[in-house]
Amino acid sequence: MSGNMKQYAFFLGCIAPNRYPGCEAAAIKTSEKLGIELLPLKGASCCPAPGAFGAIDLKVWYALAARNLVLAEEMNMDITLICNGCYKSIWEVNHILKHNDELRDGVNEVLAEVDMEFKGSIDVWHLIELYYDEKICGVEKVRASVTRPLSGTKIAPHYGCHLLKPKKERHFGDTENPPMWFEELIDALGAESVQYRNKMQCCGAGGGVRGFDLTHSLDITNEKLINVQEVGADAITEFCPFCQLQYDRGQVEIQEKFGQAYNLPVLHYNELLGLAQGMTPQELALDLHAVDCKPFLEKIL
Amino acid sequence: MAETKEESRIGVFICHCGTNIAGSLSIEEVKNYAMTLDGVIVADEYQYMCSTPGQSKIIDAIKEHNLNGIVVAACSPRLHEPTFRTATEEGGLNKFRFEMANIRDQNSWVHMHDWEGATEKAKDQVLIAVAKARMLEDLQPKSVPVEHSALVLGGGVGGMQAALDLASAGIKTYLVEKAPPTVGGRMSQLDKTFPTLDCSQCILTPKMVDVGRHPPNIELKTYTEVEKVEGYIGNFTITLRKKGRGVLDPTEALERGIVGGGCNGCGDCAEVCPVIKPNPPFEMGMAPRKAIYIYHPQVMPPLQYTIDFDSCVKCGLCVEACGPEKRAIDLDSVDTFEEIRVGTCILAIGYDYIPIEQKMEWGYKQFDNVITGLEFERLICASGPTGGHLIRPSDGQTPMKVGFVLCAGSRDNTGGVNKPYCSRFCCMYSLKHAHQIMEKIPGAVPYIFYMDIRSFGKMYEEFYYRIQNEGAKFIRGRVANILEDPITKNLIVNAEDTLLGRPVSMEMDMVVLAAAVQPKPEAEKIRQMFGVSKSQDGWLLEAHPKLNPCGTTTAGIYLAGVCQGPKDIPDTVAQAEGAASAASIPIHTGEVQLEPYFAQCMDEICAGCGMCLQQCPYGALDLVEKNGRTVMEVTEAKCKGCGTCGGFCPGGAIKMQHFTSPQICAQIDAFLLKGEDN
Amino acid sequence: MARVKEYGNAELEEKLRDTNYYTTDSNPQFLEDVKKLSRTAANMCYQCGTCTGSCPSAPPRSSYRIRLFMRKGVLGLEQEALNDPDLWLCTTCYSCTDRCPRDLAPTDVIMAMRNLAFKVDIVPRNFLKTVQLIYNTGHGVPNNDVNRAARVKLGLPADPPTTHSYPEFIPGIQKIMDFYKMKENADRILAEESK
Amino acid sequence: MTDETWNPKIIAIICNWCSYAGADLAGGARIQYPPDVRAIRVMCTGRVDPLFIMKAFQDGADGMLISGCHFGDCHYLEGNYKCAKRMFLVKNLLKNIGLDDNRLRMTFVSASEGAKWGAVMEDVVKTVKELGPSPIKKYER
Repeated sequence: MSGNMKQYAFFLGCIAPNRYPGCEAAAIKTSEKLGIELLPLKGASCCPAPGAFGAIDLKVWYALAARNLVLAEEMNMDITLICNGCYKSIWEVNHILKHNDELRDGVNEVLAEVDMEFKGSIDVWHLIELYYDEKICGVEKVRASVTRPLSGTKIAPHYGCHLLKPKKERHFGDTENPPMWFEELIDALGAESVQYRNKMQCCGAGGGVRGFDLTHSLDITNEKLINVQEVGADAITEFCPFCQLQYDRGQVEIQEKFGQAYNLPVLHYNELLGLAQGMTPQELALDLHAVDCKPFLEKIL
Repeated sequence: MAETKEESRIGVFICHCGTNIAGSLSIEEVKNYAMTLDGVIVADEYQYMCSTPGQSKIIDAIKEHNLNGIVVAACSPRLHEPTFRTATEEGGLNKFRFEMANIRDQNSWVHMHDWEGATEKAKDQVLIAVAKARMLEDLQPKSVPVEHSALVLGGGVGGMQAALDLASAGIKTYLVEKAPPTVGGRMSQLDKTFPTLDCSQCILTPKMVDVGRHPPNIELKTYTEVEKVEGYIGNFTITLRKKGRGVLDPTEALERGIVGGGCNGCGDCAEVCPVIKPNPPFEMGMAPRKAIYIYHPQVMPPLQYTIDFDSCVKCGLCVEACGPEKRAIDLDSVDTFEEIRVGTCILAIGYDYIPIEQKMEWGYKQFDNVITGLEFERLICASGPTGGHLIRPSDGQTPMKVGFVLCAGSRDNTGGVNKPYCSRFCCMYSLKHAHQIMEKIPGAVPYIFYMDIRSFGKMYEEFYYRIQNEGAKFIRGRVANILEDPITKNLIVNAEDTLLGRPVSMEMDMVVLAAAVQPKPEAEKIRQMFGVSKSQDGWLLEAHPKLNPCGTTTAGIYLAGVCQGPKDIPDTVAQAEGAASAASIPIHTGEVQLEPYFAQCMDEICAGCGMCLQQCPYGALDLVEKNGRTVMEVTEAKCKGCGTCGGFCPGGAIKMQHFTSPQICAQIDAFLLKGEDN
Repeated sequence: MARVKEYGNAELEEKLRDTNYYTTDSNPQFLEDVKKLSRTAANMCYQCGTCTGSCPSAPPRSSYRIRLFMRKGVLGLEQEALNDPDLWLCTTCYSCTDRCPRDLAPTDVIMAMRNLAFKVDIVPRNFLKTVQLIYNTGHGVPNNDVNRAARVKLGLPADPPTTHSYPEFIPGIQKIMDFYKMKENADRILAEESK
Repeated sequence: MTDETWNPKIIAIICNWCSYAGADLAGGARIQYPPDVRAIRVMCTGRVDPLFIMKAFQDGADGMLISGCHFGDCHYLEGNYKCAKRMFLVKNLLKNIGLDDNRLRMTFVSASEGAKWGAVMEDVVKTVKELGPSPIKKYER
């Protein structure tokens, strides 16, 4: 344990550890270089998925998310996570239960069955939020950690939805005046962030739509891809493995269903940061990506 | 213990108010209860106590039973206290021998489903009122003379109309305008007015000229703010701050001994002035303005230049250009102060637009071709920055497809905006804009995105027919967002056509936002100076929304125009005339009666400590020598009857007439002890 | 007008079906339930359409109109709302919620209606599959062998330190879900469907 | 636990210009609230003598409400400030003599806040009901 490290319970979720392990590996390694130590949150489960699972029974959604929160409360440690979907479940349930006695009592009634109690003693952060926060890390520290600048690449940022919206229940401000803080973090890696039409639009995966009606879901994704391709981006980056899955595997599915090909590599910000800090594609398991990252890697390696 | 000097003979009268009261509580029970109370001689009830037969009951009972106190249990004293006081007086009693129990507004209406609870409460309310009535004393209202002059604050169309009416009624009127060095207000910025399509300036200028011509009855004070307000109805003393304008008019020049000097409006000064800034207030920043300027060509007082000292660099070129004869420019001019005395005041301080850029989804200030309705007025106005040619700010091209976003910020509960009200004139001016586009640009099509078209005024709905017939397209749906094509600078307007049930995504050359209106920021300070309340949304509060829409709860202060709530020009002018009429009544009557709720010092108890002096916000209290002792003395003319001194006096030496400590204690005891002795 | 025509011909009955709105079609409790679950004043919708105009799921690709769901909520048209497959097309992006001038949360209204639909066994298969997966593994997207191999190569444990590595936590999750009979209902609905 | 059948005795002293008008507005808007509060009208909360409050509690009041204009809105410029200052004093006094100072409340309700008046009524009655009958009553018997 190093003295200056800020420690957080690292909530993994599902898609990062079970589909894109590079995100998990990169998050741990890159954060360490930024003074943030991610400790395993043992026994955590699915957040559970806000759209697909909350759609069926919000009460179970509150309770299962609360269970994950209690695990961190028992560690007496704030949670950090790398997925927008997880952020909605974990951050929002924490926020709601802290402020709504009726729901909190309901949840604690269930948790009592498994000898747990939600106390509301910790906070929840998205890792990208910590990176941008001057008090924790800040853009300059990110910039300083770069050993292999991603110069000459044009990268399209995707903010996703649940970290920023609904704005009245978040603390990131107006999403209509498109935020630019993610761009700052991308530019800090030596890459050039690019603007494209309808940047703040959804990737199309959420709310269980990907499972319910894949074609519909992909059509939304395709609209985003058209807008991204229009401005000549070399890659898309995001901070949500579910968006990543939708863009990455989605491109294969779009090619199958609509016959349109983009070959746009999709990288989680932590994967990009890993590359910029000198990690190899092998250390990031980029070969698990459905879209070949090579053209992009050739530009920087 | 306070002794009642005379035997109490109280009459209690309970009003059914139709079913308003009788439908929610038992009148019978309350009446029977009243009869059991000490001092109550008679208790009666009636369908409508405020009606003539109802009042007759009171008058007759006073005579028949030789009553010396009246209690009416009915609506709010704020509504009918004057009515029943008059009845009490007609019965031969002093009118302050009356007390009211509010069993409607504060009982039957708010406990509609609790018969027993409401009945119990009504009984207690009568009990409390009777307790006070037993302690009431004869009081004489105080008459004070009224200054034969009035103040109108705000030089827009409402303020001008009010001032003209007052002046025509023979009242000396001070018309004070704060910001621009002219009267005219918002209306002077408009091009045409709906639904008649009159040219705004054309119908406004005669009024401006009249305001200028009306001396000696109208004293026009532009570029002037209210600094301080003292006094009360009939006798307000207002301190005005005249801001240093930097330019002397001929009269001012003469006062300084410059014969034949002063500004003649030649404009030589502006020609040489090196400072060029956007003209924000009048041209919405779309045209340049020098540091020495005329607000607009029709200004009143006429052709009067003003220096904007915020941008003036004091280079002195204008002084040189003005020359040694006129010597009109004084770069060192400072604010001057003046006190005026008036009998009544009318506030007509107008409104502002919300900063619509807060609604970022519509892209105002992000996208060149998104403008506001007021900017549209300037762009389509022949005297505006483009000479009346409507052009796109991005490239000067003529727009052929123009979108209008209605309810841009109005009827919006979201945080940050929070303007839940309808701004009331945007529908109509947007229709007018649509007409102007079709009239001036052949082939151009306006698209009006609306939720409801509120064309409620005379000939308004007909105007809506006309615009629809002329070819404007109406899309029933609120605009979700606007995106800009970065190359053409065209705008993509996204909404749902809710009648079609289909989303629309339309490319427009220009979009006009009908931004919501809101109270001026300075309204808060002004209303506090004049003692006027505000409604929940910040507009100044009228005394009664229906029965006293021009008055306020502070006697002698009246409201006109949008400062009281959004309204269009006809309504503003109508309210201004109403306010002028109301404000002239006390002046023509020549005197007003003040309620005699004055503080009185009971010299024998007063210790002369003087601590009450700091409590009084009006400086009405002084320490004086009386019979070899230092005691406090009240100047009745200054006392407004709040009772703050009486609430504080450690010795209980201050008697607040009509709200005496024994009276209030009797009310408390009556309820808590229910007649049992403590 | 008689709502049932009794022409004795199913095709005609359907073709000439009375599609008027009758107040008896309304279930006022539906609006109350929606309000409670969504924690938003759904009754305050004034049908401006800002939500649909903001919706990435509506415009070019479907008949989904979030405004209509708000309307059906207001009118208590429970059956119409819950049986409409469009109910499941919301991606929960919250754009409508951000722009609603009445400060409502249409997204949460959709979520509430989905909850109510599940109570009457209306739910797409994929949602139930997620339930089963979480019940059995703690994860909606569980690990697989290809991924395990990749993890090991990265120097990570083959299974993440979640319920995958600590299966002793799974009974707790199951208890929570059983408390609300969620798995039971999911199994039953899937079984009935496959019959 | 609150006794559902017990009706607390609560006295409100309210100013004519703001709170009384606000209470009238609540009536006009038919905002329903519990009927336990009895109002006494004064022109300004500045009129409220601490002795009135002590008198009421001595007589067995279970709660008291003083309600006036918002700061800056006083019809008499600053009567509400003066009253609010006195309330600190009285609350201290109540605490020192063993009465829960939550039995005394000062609120600010403007003439346009009918809904707020209803909420204040609900809340005052709820608070006093939770506190139960005034202990002073016990000594009387």
